[in-house]
Amino acid sequence: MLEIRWHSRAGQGAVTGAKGLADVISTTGKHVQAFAFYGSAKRGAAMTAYNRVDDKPVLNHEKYMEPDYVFVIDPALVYTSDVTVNGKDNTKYIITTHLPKDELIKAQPKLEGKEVYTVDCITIANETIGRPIPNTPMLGAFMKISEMYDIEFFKESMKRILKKLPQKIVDANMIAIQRAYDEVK
Amino acid sequence: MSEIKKIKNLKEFSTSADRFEGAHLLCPGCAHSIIVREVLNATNDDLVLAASTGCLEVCTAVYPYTSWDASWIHIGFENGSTAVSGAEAMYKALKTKGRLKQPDRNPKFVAFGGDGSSYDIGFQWISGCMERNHNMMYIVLDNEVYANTGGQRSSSTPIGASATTTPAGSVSYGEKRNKKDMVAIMASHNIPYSAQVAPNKWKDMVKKIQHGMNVEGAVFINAVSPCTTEWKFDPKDTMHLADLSTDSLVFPLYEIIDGHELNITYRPKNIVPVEEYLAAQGRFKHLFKDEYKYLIKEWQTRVDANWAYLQRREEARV
Amino acid sequence: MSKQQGWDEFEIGAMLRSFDGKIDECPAFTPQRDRNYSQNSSHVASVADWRLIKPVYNKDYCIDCQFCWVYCPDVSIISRDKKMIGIDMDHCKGCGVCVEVCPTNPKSLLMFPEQADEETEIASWPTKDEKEE
Amino acid sequence: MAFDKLELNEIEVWDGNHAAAQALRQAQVDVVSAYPITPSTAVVEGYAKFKADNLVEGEVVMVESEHAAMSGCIGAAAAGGRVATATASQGLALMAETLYQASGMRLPIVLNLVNRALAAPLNVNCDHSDMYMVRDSGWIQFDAFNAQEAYDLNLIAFKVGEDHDVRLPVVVNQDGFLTSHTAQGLHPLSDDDAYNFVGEYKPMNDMLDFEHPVSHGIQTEEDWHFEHKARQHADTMNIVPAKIDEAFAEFERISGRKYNHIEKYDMDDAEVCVVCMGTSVETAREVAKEMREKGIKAGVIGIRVFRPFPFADISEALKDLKAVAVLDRSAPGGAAGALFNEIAGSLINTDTKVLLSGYIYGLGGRDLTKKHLVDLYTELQANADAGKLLTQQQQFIGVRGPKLAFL
Repeated sequence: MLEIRWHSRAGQGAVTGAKGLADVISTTGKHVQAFAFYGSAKRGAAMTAYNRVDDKPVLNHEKYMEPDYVFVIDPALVYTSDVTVNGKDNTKYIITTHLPKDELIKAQPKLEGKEVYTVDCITIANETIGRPIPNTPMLGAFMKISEMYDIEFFKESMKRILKKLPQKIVDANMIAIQRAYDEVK
Repeated sequence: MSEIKKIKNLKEFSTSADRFEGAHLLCPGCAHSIIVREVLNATNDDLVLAASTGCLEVCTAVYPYTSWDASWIHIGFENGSTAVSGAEAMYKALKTKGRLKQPDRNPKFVAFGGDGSSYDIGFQWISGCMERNHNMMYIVLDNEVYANTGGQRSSSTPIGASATTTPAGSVSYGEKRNKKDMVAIMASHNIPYSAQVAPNKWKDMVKKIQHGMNVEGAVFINAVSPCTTEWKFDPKDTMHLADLSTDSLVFPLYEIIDGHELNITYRPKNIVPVEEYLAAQGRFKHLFKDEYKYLIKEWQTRVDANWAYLQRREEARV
Repeated sequence: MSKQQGWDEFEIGAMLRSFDGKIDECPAFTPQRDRNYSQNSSHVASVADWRLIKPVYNKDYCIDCQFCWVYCPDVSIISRDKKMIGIDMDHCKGCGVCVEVCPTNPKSLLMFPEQADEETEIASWPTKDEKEE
Repeated sequence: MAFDKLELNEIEVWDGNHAAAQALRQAQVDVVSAYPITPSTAVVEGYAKFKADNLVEGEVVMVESEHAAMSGCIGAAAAGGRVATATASQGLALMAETLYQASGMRLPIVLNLVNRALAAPLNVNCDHSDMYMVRDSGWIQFDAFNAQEAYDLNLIAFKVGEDHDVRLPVVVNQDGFLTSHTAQGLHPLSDDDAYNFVGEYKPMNDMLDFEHPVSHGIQTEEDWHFEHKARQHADTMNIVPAKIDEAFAEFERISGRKYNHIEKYDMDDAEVCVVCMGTSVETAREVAKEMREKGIKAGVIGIRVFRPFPFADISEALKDLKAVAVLDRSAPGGAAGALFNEIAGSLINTDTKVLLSGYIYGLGGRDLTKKHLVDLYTELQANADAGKLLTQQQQFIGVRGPKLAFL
């Protein structure tokens, strides 16, 4: 069982990202689950989304999770929420930030000793898609760190999932995914 | 659009084959059934009818008898309007899909409700139906009281009427608030047609019902329905009370087209003083005590002002 | 319909049919006398026992204006071919509206006690009331 | 047919709401009359979007309240066509009056009830208070444990409810958010297979049949009311279960997915068992399997058909067990949990010696964790070993503060 927790703000596309990832993984024969915690809070509020992936049907519906990966797609959340909660020794953190890794860890000591990767998904999204929607770049970074799929296969799959969007936006997302794949450290 | 039934005069009207049956359980002299007959006989089209809970409903479909010769539905107190709007939606869907059993028929969708189910508990439901502009007609049988449950006030009960929940007593003249203007409220939904009608003016009624049934969209009709039991008059005098209500201008007859264009459809030759209308009903009996006579004057002033307002609106052609 | 009928003896749903069998055209085109009413139509029921006083119709004075027909709350005035031909005494509740709206002088409809004899009352029908406007 | 069909993949990743919306599309529902409420809104939004994209031809009536939503459904169903809606929580509470009217009028309507807590305090998350509130409203009630089942049970609901010997409305329950907003891989039927399974709507006593005028929703006084209600109950008890069996069997033939009135997991030799509904059934299955590895003979029973309640299946399945926990996801308000009571009622007057305990859990979306269930099975085994309840009969799990236990 592979488990992923997303930290996001409502409106940044974490749910769409989690469902998109589940969709891609599902085409490879694995069983998936994607869900989120919603409250009545509106756009901008901190929220979490989740993925579970397994070779057998996913029956566990508990919300409690000790994630294998933590995605932080908004740079402020690393300070305002505890992104390490229920973390395991080998949990990998992919964090959106403009800071170098050591400065980030200095600013948030809870990340000390964790396996941390950084990528600036917000800047990538702004520069490619034109809007601060950091969900697809995060998936590009995840492909690099996890080596789950070949990046070309992943991009082709995402094209299918995003097919209802205008071609220009789809193309921009592909560039964003590739940039995050290349830039994550 | 179906052909409008030709009704030149009352003799011709009397050849109508009633689709509302006797041996219903309404009080002797009840105006509800007179209004229902005039409405149903105004058309030869098939009908899909609904009634909200109230006198009409509890008296015309009590197992094992129905008084209705057309499709009819009752659900609850507040939702006769929505019941018929659902049926109308189904008609549209089945028409689109080519699944109507008799595709050549032109059914009209009509819901009835009392002032309780219309002015009060079902207000929101009717507003919804009007706003959605279903191809339907909603008719209030307005007897200004919850007659079905024994005479409690409604928001249609006028000032000074004694109702069981606003009774006249040694220190009270009864209902303190004037009735709300449902026709104006419903017209404000910008529906194609709304009107006030009275059973004594059958020709005006038939004309309005026919017009309403043949416009595309939602139609609201408020019909004055003198209640022998709660207005407290002899059952034989129902039509006399209806005459007094229209000729005193307490219930002026008019129509509003597309939410704004107002036409007065009946101008009494001899306007009857409101006092006569009030005097004919037991529910206003206490107003004739010395201490409450000022209320009768206020009644007249209010009715005059409303009539002047309707005339100004009609003249303005806005 | 029998009062003894059990729970398993009626159709499901809180529903009733107005007619037996199929009707070929809208009932608005079929006079009541030609309709195949079901036992669940109130048409086949009677409310005659509600009546304390009854209308008696004197056709000698009737002008077939049809006021009584249009204003009858109980669908009890029988009109055919624009002529008033009588009263449906199964459905008449004796409210007296028909008498009040009758415009002739003397009236062609008058109320009498339920037990009154129709022929006797018609024989002694009042004459023209000069005081009426 | 003037609308377009959809080519679906063998596996689609849908959440429960979208799965339900797809089922409504494939059933070619004629009228959807609805009012949005979290977490059920996406069912109706989905259908409306299908209509906007010419994938269905039905009418979407967006009314002004949930009461009006069901009122519109009743009018539409009486007119003679396939009708569906969706709601949750307070929306269901507002609609409650009309639910009794729909069932009493014997009108088949499918209601997607996306289970959510009832205020106060206001809460948008899952519990089963809404499902319980209308348990005696005369509707058939199915319960889905995941999105696939929400899809399947919608199709089955039309088939069962519209049967002329049944003619009853059907609630399809799914857990708010836990199912409705959780995307999983599903195996949908093709549009043709789904529609052929549900079948063409066959009208009965339809108001739009002008050759047979009918009065619906008539009044019955004390002389007839009891007979009508007795008929409805008798049909629900005598006819509906077999019709459900038939629909389940036919659905298995076309989909390979087998449904039962109660869903038994590892029950053959079980000594302790958890009975519950919704997504908890699946979590409990996973935990039960883990308990087996620890030597506890654990099983799970999920209630698939909540109404008509499967009394005989329950008493047969539980009679030889040692200890059973019944989980109720609703505030009991001064009683044992409703499911606990139903289960107890199924066992009374049998000679079973099974120990029954009730657990209140998960209110307002409170997580039911695997740890909770491990503890619960451990407690059941202790009861079984002791041959008596070692705890009070009713316990609250997952609530903060001092332990709550009653009865």
